[in-house]
Amino acid sequence: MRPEESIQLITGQGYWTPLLWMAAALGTLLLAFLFWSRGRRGYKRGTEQDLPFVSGEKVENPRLAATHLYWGFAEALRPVLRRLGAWHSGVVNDYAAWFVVILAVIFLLIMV
Amino acid sequence: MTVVVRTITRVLFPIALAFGAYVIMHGHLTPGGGFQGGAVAASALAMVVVAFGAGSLAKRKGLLSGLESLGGVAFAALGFLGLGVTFFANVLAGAGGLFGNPVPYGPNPGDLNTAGTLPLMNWAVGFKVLAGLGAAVLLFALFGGEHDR
Amino acid sequence: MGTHAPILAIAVPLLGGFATPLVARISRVLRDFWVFAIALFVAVCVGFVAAQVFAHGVTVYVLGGRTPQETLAPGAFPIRIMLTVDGMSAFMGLIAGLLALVAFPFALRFIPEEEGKTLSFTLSLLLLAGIVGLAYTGDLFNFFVFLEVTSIAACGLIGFRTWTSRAPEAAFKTMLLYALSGLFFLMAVAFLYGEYGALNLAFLSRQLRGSALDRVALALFLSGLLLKVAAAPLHFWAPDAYGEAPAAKTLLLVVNTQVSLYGLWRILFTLYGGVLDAGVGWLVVAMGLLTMVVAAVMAVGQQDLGRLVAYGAVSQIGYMMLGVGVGLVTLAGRPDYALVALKGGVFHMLNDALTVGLLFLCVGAVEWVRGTRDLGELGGLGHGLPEVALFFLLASLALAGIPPLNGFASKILIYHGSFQLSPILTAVAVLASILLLAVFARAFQGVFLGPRVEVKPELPWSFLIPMIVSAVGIVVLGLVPGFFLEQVVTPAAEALWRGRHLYLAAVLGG
Amino acid sequence: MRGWLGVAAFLVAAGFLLFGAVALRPFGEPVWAEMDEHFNRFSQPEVAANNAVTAVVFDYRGFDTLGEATVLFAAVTGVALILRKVGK
Amino acid sequence: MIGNLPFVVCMILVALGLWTLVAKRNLIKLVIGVGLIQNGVNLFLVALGYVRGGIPPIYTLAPAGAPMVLPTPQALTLTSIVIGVATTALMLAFAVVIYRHKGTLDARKVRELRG
Repeated sequence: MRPEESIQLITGQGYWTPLLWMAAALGTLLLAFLFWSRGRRGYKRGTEQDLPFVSGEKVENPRLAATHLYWGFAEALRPVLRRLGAWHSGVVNDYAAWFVVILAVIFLLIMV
Repeated sequence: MTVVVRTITRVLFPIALAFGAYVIMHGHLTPGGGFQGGAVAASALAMVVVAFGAGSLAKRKGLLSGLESLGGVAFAALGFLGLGVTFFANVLAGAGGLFGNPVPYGPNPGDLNTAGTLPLMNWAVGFKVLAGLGAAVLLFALFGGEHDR
Repeated sequence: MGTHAPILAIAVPLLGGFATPLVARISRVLRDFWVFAIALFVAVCVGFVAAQVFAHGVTVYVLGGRTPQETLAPGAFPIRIMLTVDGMSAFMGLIAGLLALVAFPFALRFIPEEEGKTLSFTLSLLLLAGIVGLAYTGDLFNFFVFLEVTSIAACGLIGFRTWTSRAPEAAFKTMLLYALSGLFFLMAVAFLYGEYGALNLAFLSRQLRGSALDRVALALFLSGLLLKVAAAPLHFWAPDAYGEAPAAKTLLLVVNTQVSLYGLWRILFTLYGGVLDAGVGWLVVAMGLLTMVVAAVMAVGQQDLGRLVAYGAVSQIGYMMLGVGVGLVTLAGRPDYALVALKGGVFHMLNDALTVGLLFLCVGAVEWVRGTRDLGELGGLGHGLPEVALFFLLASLALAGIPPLNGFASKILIYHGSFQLSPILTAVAVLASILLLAVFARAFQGVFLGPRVEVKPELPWSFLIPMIVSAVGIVVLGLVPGFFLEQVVTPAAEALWRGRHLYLAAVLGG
Repeated sequence: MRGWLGVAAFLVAAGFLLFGAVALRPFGEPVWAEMDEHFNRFSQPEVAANNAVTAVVFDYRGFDTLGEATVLFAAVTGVALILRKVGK
Repeated sequence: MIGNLPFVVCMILVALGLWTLVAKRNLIKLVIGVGLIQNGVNLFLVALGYVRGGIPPIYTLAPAGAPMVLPTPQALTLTSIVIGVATTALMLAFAVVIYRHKGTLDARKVRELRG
């Protein structure tokens, strides 16, 4: 096989070359660095500037647990999550019942 | 347990072991084999656990697990024995010597000294099953109860 | 060695598993060396077999036969158990050997001595032997036996943390469902035996005519194996099992699931390849989509790091099912794009093994350091464990299919292949990937970012080396995907796609 | 509602299982299987064993038996692992 | 139908086991349900090998001329019986530990892992 074939991935509808993508990504990063380097210089690490802004007052140990992250995201998915959580009920009988249902579905699909 | 159970157990224990050994030994001639004989012999251990309590065998737990490992190793090693030809090839059958007698074709009274590696495998599996089931029963009796919640 | 390599890869870990308690009585250091040496030996054997198979085609090993490779004369009847290793089996064996090399060194320090290290290593070796045997066997009842070996060894490992109240519960549920799957598989084998009086997979495959009993057996096969591979809505045991088992052993559970998936492909492509209709393919595709979406959504609401990663691992199964299911749907016409999707699905098995393996290793390291996996308590570990943070980020990006990592390389094949069947499939798959990216970004930020948290114990090298190996694998597979696709994946995919007659000919001759 | 759906699914599955049992060839007249013929006829010349079942278990299908012994060993190891005493 | 009544009985056993798994709430009864399915499958296997008027496939002092039943299903049944024993033992051990931790065997209360 030719060396470039060992890199790129022919998918029938086109091809994918990671090295090309890496070059593009590096260019983008360079651009981003340029924009970033033109930002404000007033930022001091270690001062209270890098404390999170929690409605104006100081909090000790400003740690954000993962359970609090993406609150809105989880909130938007709440109905779906409640429905799916009802599936994962934790009762073994329900899991066996799911198995029986799938067995019946497969039988109907294959035999009929 | 009551004295009746203990006495019957004392009487039946050697009989069960002997019958298990018989079933294992004649596995290639009569119905039975390693698994059945091992189960029969393990029932003797279960009887002892029931009659005299698990504490009477608690010391033997390490022995049982070691015996089980040995049985498994011996069985697998007998499989490796045929590796000169293929794995699990019965190299001893009909080769004379140990368990190497040929058998006449058709119904016959049966000769213990036949069937190559089969009797050896029967013994290995028999000890393995005896030790394994005995260890399982013993473990349930020792740790499976309420008392060590 | 050469001709006996397939059986050695199965029998040596069995013997090692039997002997491990005896070796441990001699010396614990000797036991560690013993276990690691056996894992290394298995890896060497599967590599050897894979090289042999990729070079010379299907390899047959007759157990107890006069010669190892005796293919029957045409019309003859297979009497003994045969191991039949084609490209797909060899590929599966490679994955098992690779993850064994990753998992066993990690477990050396991860499992404390006073918690029954010897027993856990015994079960791990038996599980490894069962996995390799499942991949190599060519006999249906032998397949069932190894299915049960993997089930029981895996459940013993799931219930390892018996002092917690969660692990025995997860193990009980998993064991119940595993027993169900094995029993239905056995019932299907019994139906086929009652109809044809044979147990050899290739022979039965030549006998099958698509009669009513064949289809009953197919339904039983499907139900049992779909339960074992954790396809939604039969996946409920998987998060419990992955989440509660010790992280070092979860890798073997992942390979166990994948080898069950391989068994499903073997049954569908090889055994029923001649009489299969597209409905089964659509069933596999639908359940694959359901699996990836349901698992990805469920991962959003998780509070436990291990359980979150477990849901991510379950969702990856859906991608494999989608990729190979596209091939199943179009098995009659065999268009080229379906082969692309099939390659993607098969390639994703390898990538998923590496990626999910690395994720669970990171979970294990975090748990080893902090003693908890609760996302509410973790945080700020990035300062103390920068390498673990890097590996976790790498693996989660690869899991979500971000270029240029390996997950993208296989997912783009699946996307392009499935797009031509129906764009909806691709849309759902991409949506699930985006969900996964969000979930793992949340997990990474919550666990590794934030104010510094002091970590006391230093990570031992036995943790870092397997992580480094997996990470290098992820990056390399992502940067030169074409090479591995050509060398390793294509033979496996072709063995499923057009290799059925080769499989039959290798066993039955003619 | 869901309960009735479950009952219906159970009835469908059981019905197809019974259908499979009925559609099988009649009891007592198994398919003429060359494998079993071979076992019955050659267990004496090849394995030198009178008991064909033992010959099948330990010679022709010995690998299954090894896996079976492995299952038993794994189960006992698992029981010892589950019921063990841990310092925690 | 009446010709292979034994197969039907085996399948009824399997169905009963499935119903036990779905309907019963006690973990020990669930283990019993799995045992029912195991026994149904084992009986099915061993019934597949029966030849009408056959004798066991053992040549020791065998009556001459009688047909022998098929040996393979008996070997398979032996294997699957031992596997069933192993499965049952492991599940009972899990049930013991679950009871030790939670003080109950009700499947509706053993649901710490959900969602």
